[in-house]
Amino acid sequence: MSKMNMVQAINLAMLQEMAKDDSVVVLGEDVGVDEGVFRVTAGLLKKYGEDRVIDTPLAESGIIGTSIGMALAGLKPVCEMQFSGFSYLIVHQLEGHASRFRARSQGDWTVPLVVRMPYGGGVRAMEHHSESREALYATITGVKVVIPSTPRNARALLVAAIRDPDPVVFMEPKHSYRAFREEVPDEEEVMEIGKAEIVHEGNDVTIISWGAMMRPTIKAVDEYQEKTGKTVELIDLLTISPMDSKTIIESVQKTGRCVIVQEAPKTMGIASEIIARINDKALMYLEAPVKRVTNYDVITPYFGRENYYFPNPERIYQALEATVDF
Amino acid sequence: MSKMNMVQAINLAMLQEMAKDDSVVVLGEDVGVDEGVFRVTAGLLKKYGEDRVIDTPLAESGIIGTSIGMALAGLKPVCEMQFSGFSYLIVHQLEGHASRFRARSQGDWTVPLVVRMPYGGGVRAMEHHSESREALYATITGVKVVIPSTPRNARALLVAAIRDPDPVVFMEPKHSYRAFREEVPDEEEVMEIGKAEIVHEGNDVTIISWGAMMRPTIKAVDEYQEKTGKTVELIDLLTISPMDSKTIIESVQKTGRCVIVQEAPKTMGIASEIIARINDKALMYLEAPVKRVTNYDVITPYFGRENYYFPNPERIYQALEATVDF
Amino acid sequence: MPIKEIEDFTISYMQVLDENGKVDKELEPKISATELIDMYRWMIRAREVDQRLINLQRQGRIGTVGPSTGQEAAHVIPALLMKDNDWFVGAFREAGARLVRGESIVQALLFYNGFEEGNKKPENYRTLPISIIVGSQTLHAVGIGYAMKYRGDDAAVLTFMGDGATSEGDFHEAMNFAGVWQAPVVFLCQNNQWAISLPRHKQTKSETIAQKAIAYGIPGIQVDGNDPLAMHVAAEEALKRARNGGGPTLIEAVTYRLMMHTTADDPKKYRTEDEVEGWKKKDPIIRFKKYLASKKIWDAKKEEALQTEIKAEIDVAVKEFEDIKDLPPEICFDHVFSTKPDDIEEQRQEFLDRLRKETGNV
Amino acid sequence: MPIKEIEDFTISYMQVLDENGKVDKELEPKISATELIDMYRWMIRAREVDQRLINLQRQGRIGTVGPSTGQEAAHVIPALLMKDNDWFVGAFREAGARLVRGESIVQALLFYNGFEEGNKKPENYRTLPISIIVGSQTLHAVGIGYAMKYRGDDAAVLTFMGDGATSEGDFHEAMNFAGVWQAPVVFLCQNNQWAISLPRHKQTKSETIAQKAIAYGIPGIQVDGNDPLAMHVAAEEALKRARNGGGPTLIEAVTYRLMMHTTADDPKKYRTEDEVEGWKKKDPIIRFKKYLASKKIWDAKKEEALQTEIKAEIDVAVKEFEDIKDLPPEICFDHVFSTKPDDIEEQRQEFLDRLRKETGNV
Ligand SMILES: Cc1ncc(C[n+]2csc(CCOP(=O)(O)OP(=O)(O)O)c2C)c(N)n1
Ligand SMILES: Cc1ncc(C[n+]2csc(CCOP(=O)(O)OP(=O)(O)O)c2C)c(N)n1
Ligand SMILES: [Mg+2]
Ligand SMILES: [Mg+2]
Repeated sequence: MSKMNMVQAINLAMLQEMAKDDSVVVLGEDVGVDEGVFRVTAGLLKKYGEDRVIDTPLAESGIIGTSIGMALAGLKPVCEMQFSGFSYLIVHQLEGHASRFRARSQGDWTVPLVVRMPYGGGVRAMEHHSESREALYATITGVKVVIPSTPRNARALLVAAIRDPDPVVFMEPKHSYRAFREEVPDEEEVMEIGKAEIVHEGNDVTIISWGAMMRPTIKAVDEYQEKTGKTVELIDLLTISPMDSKTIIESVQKTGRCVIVQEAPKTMGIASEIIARINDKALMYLEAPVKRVTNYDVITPYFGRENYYFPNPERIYQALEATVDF
Repeated sequence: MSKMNMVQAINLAMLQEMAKDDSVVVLGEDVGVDEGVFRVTAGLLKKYGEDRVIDTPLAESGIIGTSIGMALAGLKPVCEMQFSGFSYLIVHQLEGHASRFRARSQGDWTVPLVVRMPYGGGVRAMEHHSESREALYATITGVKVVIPSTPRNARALLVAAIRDPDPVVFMEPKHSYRAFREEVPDEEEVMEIGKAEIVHEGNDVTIISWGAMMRPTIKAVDEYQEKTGKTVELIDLLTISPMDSKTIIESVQKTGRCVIVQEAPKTMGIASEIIARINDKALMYLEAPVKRVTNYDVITPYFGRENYYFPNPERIYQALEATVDF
Repeated sequence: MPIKEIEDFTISYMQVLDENGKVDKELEPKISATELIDMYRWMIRAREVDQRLINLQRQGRIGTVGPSTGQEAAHVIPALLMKDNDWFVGAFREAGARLVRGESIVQALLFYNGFEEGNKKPENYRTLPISIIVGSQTLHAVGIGYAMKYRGDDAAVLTFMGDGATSEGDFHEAMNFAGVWQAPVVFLCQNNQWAISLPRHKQTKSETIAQKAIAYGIPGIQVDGNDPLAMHVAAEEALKRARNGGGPTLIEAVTYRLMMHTTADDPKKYRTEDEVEGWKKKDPIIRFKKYLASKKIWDAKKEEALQTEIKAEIDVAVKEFEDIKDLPPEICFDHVFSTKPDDIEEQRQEFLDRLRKETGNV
Repeated sequence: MPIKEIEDFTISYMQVLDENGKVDKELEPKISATELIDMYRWMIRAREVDQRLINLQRQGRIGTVGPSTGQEAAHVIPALLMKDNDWFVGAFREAGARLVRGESIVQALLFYNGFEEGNKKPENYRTLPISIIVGSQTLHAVGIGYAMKYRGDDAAVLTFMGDGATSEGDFHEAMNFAGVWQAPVVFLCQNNQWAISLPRHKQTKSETIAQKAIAYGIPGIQVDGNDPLAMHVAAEEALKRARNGGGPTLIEAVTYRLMMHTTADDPKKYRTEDEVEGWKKKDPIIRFKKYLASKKIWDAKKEEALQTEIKAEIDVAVKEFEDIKDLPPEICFDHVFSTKPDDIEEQRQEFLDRLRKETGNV
């Protein structure tokens, strides 16, 4: 057991899975010698060699397309998009192939690959290095979309993703890469994909978030509970698609109130889908409209302005207050 | 004024806009000599020549990328994706450039292009020829997404799209291409993008749909009104993004009940976003959960089975009944 | 510009059997009579299945079909040269080759009638389903090739694409990755002169497709794709090179799409009858039949017997296909993921309940 | 395989001024002294701005920067040969060329500090903003080229990309469209040997980038990209060809990224100091200074004056940049669409209300 940040924890997952299973290979731009632009693949090349840790030419569709081929041939490729901002080049291969091979062949062909990609703001880099578009991937049936929020769950979910027989888009909140450390067990730990986590229980309001937004959310929740004496049920979504409706619905049925915190723009986000599901099965329990705290419906601002746009603890706090006091 | 089908009406829009404005050019695969695989571009090449009606090489990213260049240089390209199923190859250019040039340059550069694409089921063709993924495009801030439902509104909206200073994804319900005819005025007609249409007013329930699903919806509504004596407010969304919240909200505030009919799978569809907006501003008016009638969360079935999966008048009727009698 | 030439490339063209069935003795490959007849049989089989599919489509008994009549030498012959463990990564215009690689006629009928059952993996063959997104499958081939190398499996990968496909970015990325990885992949481009209505010269300014290989530092060759012997020589060499660690090859098979693009297409809109007639004279089957006759291993009687046999085989398959009853509507829910999430199971139940109600079959 | 050669291609390499500043008299272009000095000034300007940007980044005064030190000949010289109405469609490693094409140092500073204001269109120039998505901009260049042809505008389009960019599908599609359309586009590939940590030989198996032009039937040439005179000759010829209806050209400028990929990168992880030192000897600025000196049009005094002048100019720009106060946070709401939908206006109001509250500035 040692304290590590998310970069190290993700790295640990790959190191260990590669040790266990020689069908796991890692590929992408600068994942080898350079060990990834965020050093997430540190040590892999040295340990497993060029055949298993592949510095590819600069071509995202090439990376995912060959990964699909590898997966069809029995390998378990873990490929990297350097930033999610460049991952839209792979949409046709995900939509057209990775997600469909199973259905297309009624289970005879499967595509067990993982696409890792850092997403979201907070690194003061250029355009395309800071947006949050998990929703786009969630529109594609047949791929799973996972977003961890802490070193420990990142490690345990990535292990699950690598072992998953289906394609998994694994989105890493780069803002949380080095933001904090957490105890991560040395021995294997696996979390189930498709399950949200109730981080702590509460009765007055449910709050749901995922990825980098968990941190400001926790901050706001702590403050809110402390100041008001109310209890908040905090849910970390973890898997964006397929979504864990059950955990959400049961919580909202209990609290009757819900706030959702999302880094992405307001329109067509995961929050909208959550609200639709609450509408389906818990509408009559609602004592207030579900409140969304999100980015705005603007083109992702360059980093000079981005902090004005992200949800922050103040906005989240106010949303809790408005929802409980509705 | 003459009766025409949607193919002819869309064709009329292009013919007339090209006559008016020599900056309008048409490009895509087989749009010239072949006049489009659905004959939507019939007569254009003969009338306007090879310079303005361009049969491109087989490369979707090439089509959209060069269209962006043309638009930056002052032309108004109307480009075609042969089927929406192949349009996922252009997502990076839409997300990364078409949608962003305006914001990126604070208005100095703009990209007035239209991407036309037939979408949806009903033509008994192979894989990738029948899915409905308007939601994916709606996740991209900065592009408008328009879906007509009849010959007349298709014509008037395409004219608006061509004149629009912003990029427009124009999705044509191929199931409705030749399904019926409608009077379309010879003289220019323009509809405003960003406005939903109240097809007819009603008091007992609001029903919202778009594209090819308008036809089964109308059928179900007629039957329902006739059988029950209730009145249904029928809204044709027409623009998927940016969405006309106002029309929806006012209607639901009046009726207190709402059904949404969507050809796409249930999860992460436009219906979810509509529900989220109703939640924001009309929750307290709701007397029943909003009901979604959608495809299922499966990989778009091959055409042999597709009819089982689309919303049909029976399902829509039942949803109206369940919502009103809730 | 008076400067130093640093590199020199040539592109070659190969034809062994000319349009009149005359063979170039120097180039003629040594193939046993049995094998020659086998080549012919598979080409005829491909042609006959193709024609039947079109007829069935015209009668409304199946959906849209994309025929490959006229291109049999280009796709059937390379498929015949594959070893059992080689991979077939096709596009959509190699129905005949698919039969060679283990797909049944019934499967083809199911596929063209809109049933995923048509895509099930043939037993004992590494044959991927038809790929519709032009060019996209070439990347899968390269990934598979990488995996073979990694596993020390000596299988080669044969992937097909059209002339149109060479314009897609995915084709480029595939060729480039294959070059860098020296992946055991044969890229077989069926240059049939048209991509729907776009003629080859509007597809790309390059004189040949074969020269595109130069961009990736890999060998490329142009072959008369209507010449079964030339296809045999070129494909065999390329497959061997792949299996022996020599890396990828691009073969441009110059051929012609004698029929419509698909049964939904009307080629009269964009090309002349004259052009088609000209190419009919180069038909690979006619040409090869002449060759076999000249070798005295084929005659009219054998031809008739073969035709009868194949037609009967197709009749049986069509009947079998039309007798199929168990294509359950709900199967789509079963293959979204390896295990069914609760929500999808719920939707499946709802779906079944509804169907029971709608069919009165409660 | 004994067969017919049908095509022959050669790729040439051009160098006019060698690494020691010695000129090949036969190839030497006729350039006036004023113009030569201008070339030098712009290269120095590029270098100095680059160095200052890195310093500012190191001091935390701006964000991540991608320097182009060492590549000045490859991008500044072609930019200088553009006519006023020509289009500049860059990637992200041509800061010096951008200055030539109307962008101000203040704009660069704004850009690298995360403000869209840095991308505003320079007056009187057709210069597109920096494009980060590798390879994607080359397609825009081709579309613009098409529009120029269509409009009878004799402008050429100069587009830049790196060696890494040639692997992207978009580059392929752009080259192919440009060939088919004979678009007036010059593709200028700064082959600086690295794409972040990936060395050129792992990027593609082809011996040169120039030979990739063969795949598209367009002219390609490899040039010593650290040789300002060779770049001058090659770019001028290609731009002229474009303007005169001769279609596109691919120029591979062989150069070297002397610095880190960006200030967020540590090149020590993947390359040796020796390699860098070797390339420092080929520095285009040193080489060109020798040439000017040999022509007796440049000396230490002039050099000092120039350095002083440029440093002062940069100082002024930095001060101007740091004095900028009016960068309103809410501006993002104004440029989503040409007109503001109700919902976005509502969000804007909410945003402003919130900021007023948060800053206590009610
Ligand atoms: C990415 C993509 N774009 C468009 C299509 C529609 N389409 C199907 S086949 C075809 C032409 C293909 O031409 P070619 O590659 O030469 O193959 P051929 O049909 O001639 O065998 C087109 C445009 C598609 N299937 N995929
Ligand atoms: C599509 C895309 N993928 C990845 C990146 C991240 N990235 C930025 S620059 C770069 C390397 C570019 O190499 P090259 O084209 O040779 O240009 P250079 O940086 O050497 O000038 C990479 C991988 C990107 N910006 N765009
Ligand atoms: Mg073809
Ligand atoms: Mg480079």
